[in-house]
Amino acid sequence: MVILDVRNISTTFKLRGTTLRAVNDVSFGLQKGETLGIVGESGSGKTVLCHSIMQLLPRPPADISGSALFGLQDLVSCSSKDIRNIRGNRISMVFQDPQAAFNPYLRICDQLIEPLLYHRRLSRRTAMDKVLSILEETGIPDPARRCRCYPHEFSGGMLQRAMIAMALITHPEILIADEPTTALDVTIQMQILQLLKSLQRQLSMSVIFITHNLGIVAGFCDRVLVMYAGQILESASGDDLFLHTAHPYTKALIRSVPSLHVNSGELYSIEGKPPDLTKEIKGCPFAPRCTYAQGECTEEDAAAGLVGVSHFTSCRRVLKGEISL
Amino acid sequence: MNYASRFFLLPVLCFFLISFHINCTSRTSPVDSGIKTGTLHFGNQTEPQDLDPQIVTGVPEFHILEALFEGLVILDPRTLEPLPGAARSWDITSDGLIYTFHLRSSARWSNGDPVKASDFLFSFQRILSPALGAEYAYMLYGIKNAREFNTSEISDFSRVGVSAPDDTTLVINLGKPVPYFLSLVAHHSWFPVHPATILKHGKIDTRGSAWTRPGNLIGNGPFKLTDWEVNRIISVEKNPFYWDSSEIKLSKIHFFPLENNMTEERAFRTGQLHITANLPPQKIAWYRENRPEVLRIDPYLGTYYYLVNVNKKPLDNVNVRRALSLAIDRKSLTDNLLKGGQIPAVCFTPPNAGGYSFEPTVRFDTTEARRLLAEAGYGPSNPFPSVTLLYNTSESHHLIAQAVQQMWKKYLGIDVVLLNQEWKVYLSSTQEKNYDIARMGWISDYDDPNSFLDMWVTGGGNNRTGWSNSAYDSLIELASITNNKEIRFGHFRKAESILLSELPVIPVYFYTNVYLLHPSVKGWEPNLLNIHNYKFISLE
Amino acid sequence: MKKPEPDNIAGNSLWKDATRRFTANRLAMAGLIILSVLVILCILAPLVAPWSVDVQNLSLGASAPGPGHLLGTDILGRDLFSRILYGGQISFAVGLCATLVSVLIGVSWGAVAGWAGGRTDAVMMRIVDMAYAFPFTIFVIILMVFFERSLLLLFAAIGAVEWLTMARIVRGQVMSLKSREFIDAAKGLGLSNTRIIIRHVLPNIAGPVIVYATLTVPAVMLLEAFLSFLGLGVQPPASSWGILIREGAEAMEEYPWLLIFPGTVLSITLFSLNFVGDGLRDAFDPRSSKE
Amino acid sequence: MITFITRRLFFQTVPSLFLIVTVAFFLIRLAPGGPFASEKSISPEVLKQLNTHYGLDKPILVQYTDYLKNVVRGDLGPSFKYPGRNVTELIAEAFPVSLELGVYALLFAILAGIGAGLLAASKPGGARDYLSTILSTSGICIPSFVLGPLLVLLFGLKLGLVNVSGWSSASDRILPSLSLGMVYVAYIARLTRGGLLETMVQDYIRTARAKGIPESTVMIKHALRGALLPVVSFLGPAAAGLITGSFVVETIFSIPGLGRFFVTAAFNRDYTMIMGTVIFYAIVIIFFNTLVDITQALLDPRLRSKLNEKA
Repeated sequence: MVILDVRNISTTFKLRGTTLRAVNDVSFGLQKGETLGIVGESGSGKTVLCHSIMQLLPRPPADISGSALFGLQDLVSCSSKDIRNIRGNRISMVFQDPQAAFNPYLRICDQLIEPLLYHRRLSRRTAMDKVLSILEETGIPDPARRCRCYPHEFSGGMLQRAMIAMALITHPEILIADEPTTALDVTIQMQILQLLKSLQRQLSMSVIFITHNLGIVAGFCDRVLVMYAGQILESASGDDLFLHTAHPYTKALIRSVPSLHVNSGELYSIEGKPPDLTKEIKGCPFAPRCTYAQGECTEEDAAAGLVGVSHFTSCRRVLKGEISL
Repeated sequence: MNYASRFFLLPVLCFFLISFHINCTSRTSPVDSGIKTGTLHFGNQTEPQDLDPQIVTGVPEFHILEALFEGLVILDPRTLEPLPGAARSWDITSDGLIYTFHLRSSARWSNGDPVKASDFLFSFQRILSPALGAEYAYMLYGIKNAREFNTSEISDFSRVGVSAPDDTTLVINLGKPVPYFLSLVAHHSWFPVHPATILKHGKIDTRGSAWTRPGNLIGNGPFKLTDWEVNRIISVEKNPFYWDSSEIKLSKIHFFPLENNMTEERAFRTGQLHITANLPPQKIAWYRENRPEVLRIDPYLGTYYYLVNVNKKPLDNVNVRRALSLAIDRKSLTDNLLKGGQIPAVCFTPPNAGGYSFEPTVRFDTTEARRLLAEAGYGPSNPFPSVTLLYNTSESHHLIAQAVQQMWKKYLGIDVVLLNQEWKVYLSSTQEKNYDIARMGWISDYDDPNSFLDMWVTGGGNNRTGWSNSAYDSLIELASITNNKEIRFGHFRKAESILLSELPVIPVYFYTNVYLLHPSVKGWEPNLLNIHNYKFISLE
Repeated sequence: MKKPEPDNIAGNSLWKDATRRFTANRLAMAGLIILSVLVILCILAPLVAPWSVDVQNLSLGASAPGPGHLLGTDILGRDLFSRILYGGQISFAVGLCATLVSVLIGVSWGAVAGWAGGRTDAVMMRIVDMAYAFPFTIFVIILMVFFERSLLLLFAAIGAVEWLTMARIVRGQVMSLKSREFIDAAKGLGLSNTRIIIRHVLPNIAGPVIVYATLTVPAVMLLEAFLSFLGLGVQPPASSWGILIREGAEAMEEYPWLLIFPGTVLSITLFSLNFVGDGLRDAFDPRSSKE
Repeated sequence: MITFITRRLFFQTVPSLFLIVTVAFFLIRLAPGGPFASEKSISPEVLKQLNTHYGLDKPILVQYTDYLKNVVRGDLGPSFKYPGRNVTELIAEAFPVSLELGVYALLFAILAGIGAGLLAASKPGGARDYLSTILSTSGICIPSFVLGPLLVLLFGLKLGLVNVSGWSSASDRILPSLSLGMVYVAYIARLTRGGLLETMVQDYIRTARAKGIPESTVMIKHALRGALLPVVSFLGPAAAGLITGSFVVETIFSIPGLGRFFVTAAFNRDYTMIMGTVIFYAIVIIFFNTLVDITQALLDPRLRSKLNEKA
């Protein structure tokens, strides 16, 4: 069952005469209980996409078209009051840098308690009990004492746990996790991921997991969108993406993951720069950097098609079967 | 968001509305209620230094002391002729050296004690005591040996020429005749103080004891002190023990220290004051036009003038000084700038000082001015060096200085630099003769030309010009020992003509006293000394 | 909001970038143009002014605006328009120079104190507290009396007073910056303190400093008027806007134009300064730009 | 926190007071014109008597040590200008008035300033932003010696709502507080706006929004606290400035406050009165600065833990 149906989202920023297309006609559906990964380099539009859906971008300068149906409501166009009732209640978010994402001037508990106070209208006392129990669940020792601390007194991993606790405290249907582990140590990363996974199962919620780290995607996501320059280039199940890669960009991304198994001396990196999003892009946005690119890739409109069961790619050459990756 | 800013802005608004509302509930102006209750609301410039008549020096202090004390004589509010005060009558010996005052047996202090002649002796001893440091002690120097006692040359007060043969007789022996003596005696430095009160709060010569506080202060005047809040108000009310209390029409006087004359004017306009001390010059035209009944312009015994440092080149040249004086268009200054009925100075002593008037001598004549300047050797080939015009910080001084600067530039081609100094700096600059030309003003404490002319004698404390003229000195000396009015004035006339031909001082204009007076105040007579005895004043 | 600005990766384009952003800001540009016009008019006063500054007409006195005198005349019958132009010379000079003095002293003092912390900070801020607590009237009187009275000294005196608040603000900013991550990062990289202050701290406090500086200019202009009021500022017949406004305030009921015109000119100047200040801040600090 | 305050009191306040007293004492004596200079010249004998009476004939170092001893004993000496009063008494009478005026003005400046700042920052670049910027900036453009009389003209003379001068009824507080506080409204509004804009782009604001809490709560609870730090550090000098800088307003409205004493004492060369007010103002200022530091620590937990570490 699709609980979030995103259709043709485009987000542009109009800034002093220039127009920047951060997200370009993106559509996807999120199944109940599913973990959807969105992968891409910095600036590929993953974060902007999620913020667009959640109305977290100031409009103007942002201009968002398309729709994101959540139940009967279109998140993109609903009133600010309606979206407020959804945010932190039915759809929660976890952000990248917990040190920055927590308000340094407020105690942890005062920040955690807010969703309950506003969405559940609980009394402070009962809300506080809930805060303590969810902190316990997310693995924070001695929550009664720790939750009276200020963010700067917490370590990064601890804070991210608290952040997850804050997001899940209202038992949302969807959790949007925006690079939740990027700012953390590798060992902590794994703990946080495991925590997320177990909580997801427990609460049977859907997760949109934004990351630039393909390694995480592999084990964690049911389905993956690969974004580049504001567009989805490939969409596949976690396994398909690695085993039946259907876009040169995905391929390049996979190759650039430093691997313990491959002993080739040099690390792979994609040559060139991402395209200038203030200019109109014709054809495949990756074409200028693509080793497989031909004239038609930039001359004609981008293609779109399936190469397997719910395995989408935008590479015309793969679709035509001219190349296999 | 709107909510957020409302959170902060609403209280501000509420505060406004509430406080305005509180105030909107019926108001009658103090002036109107004052008329009913006989309470005079008096704009009195500054907070008084003290209420000790033997220490204070200022005009605002005098306005209050006049209510609290009474001297041997008081001055007629219109003519300034001496009238009986604490003394019911007096005799003067024909040589003018011995004054015998007969005190009223009915005179009482505000606590009921009789006012005795010995109280006056005590008071004179007090003000002349060196340790008190009374700045106005010199007002009593006419008394034989008073100066000597004050400067510690003698220490036995009985040698000073005052005595009290009985409780109601006071004899004052002068060293030499002082024709304006009775005018001096009306000054607050001659006021009696209550010995028992002084001695209760200190010694006879203790400076600044608590005897002047409300509750402590005992006076012999028509009113007694009831309230003194610093920088807020001083209140006095009718003194039932005053010998003439049945004649007193006012029941209370409130003195307000309103330093800013704009504030004072606004207070008058909204009915908070019956009388102001001043009126800002720019307001005069409006009042003249719209409310002439409240505008008062009284002549005042004072001269505004420029001091010239005669030791400095090129001002040591008398022709230069004459040229500078001739090039000032005084009428234009008084008519266009001051607008307060001030009289262009035609001589140094203001007209009718103690009956003395000098013939018009000072003129405005640019041709003559240029001629004299050329005669002094200045012209296109030898340009006049730059001189500085010093004045102390005040709106009117700086306007006048700028206008005079322009006149000298226009008529004489002289460049004058203006120098504006803070009051005390300015005083020390003039005292140390560290100036070229400086603005000055002199307001007399008593009604006699002597006040204006004796300060220019060689080495006089107020003669900060460096000017010295032996003929002038001897004329002033001669006048001081002459009792005959006409002969005396003759000496003064000669002296003043020397002064005006030498011009160590360039007179500019004669002061007037410009203020606002509510029509309900009766008996407020214009006079040269700005003395208004509250005895004669009523509210109707 | 984080906005992708792909071209801004190179750090050395800060100035070029700032210029671009500033010129794109219409209000700031309008402010800058108005300011420039005013400054040029004032500098060219001897050429532009219809009347010489010291021409008086006592019998005319204060006259309302009319054909002969565009903005009317003052109590001495001097042309107000000309006086405003000449007064502007001094107001601008005092405002800009004194502000510069205060910014220079204040920023370096505050940055060093906030950065060094501990004992140094305590000592330096105690000096600021003491200077605050000091009766500045007397300080200025002494300065003005003991030394040759000059405009230069006026700048120094005012600047020396105005830097205190600047120092406190900068110190506060630096202290909170110090606890941010990127400073730790810079320290970790082994950069010297001076280098961190110049490269990382100062650019980050530019915003508050510029804002406060644009507030200091008017404060300085009015302080100059207050000083003149005490007889310690500009000597008549020279004048400044502050003096003109003060003179106008005394006669606001009788001769309102004496207050309105200088007041308007000063207000326009201050508003322009504000817009320019905002523009500058936004130009240097894209994060806080108007969105 | 308590250790912090006591440390501050003993190790910083006392030495800085001592320094202020010393510098002020000698600077004042350097200014030309003595306390007894007057237009009508005083005879040298009287001057000598006066100098002896106030101990001004002693060598300056002796005067200095005498003065210090008296101050430590809490005796600020007699006023030269007002011979019947001593300085402590005058300050005790006038300061509460200045304090009251200053507190009202500060309250007004804080409420109106933060309100205007919030309004401006809520929609930067919008009409409200410009309106509140213009209103608050006009506060800086209009000095108190213009604003005071203007307000009096409007509310006192034209509308007759309040008295034009004095300090007796409650409504007498309104116009002076407005005239005095107006300048600071602009400063606080601009600092608030700047601080808010700076804060509103922080990640934690986005977090707060993502929690779905109302925008006003985001502003007041989450953004304002960080945004107010620069405002708070400005409040120390502002409070001190309001309480010590009320001379003009006190004169215009004829308010019996300390500001008038302070300035007139300087012009009168009333040495003891100047020294008294200097010491007193120094204490007031140090007090407010300490208060600001404490408030800052209360607002910013990171700063607080630093202070605790030090103590």
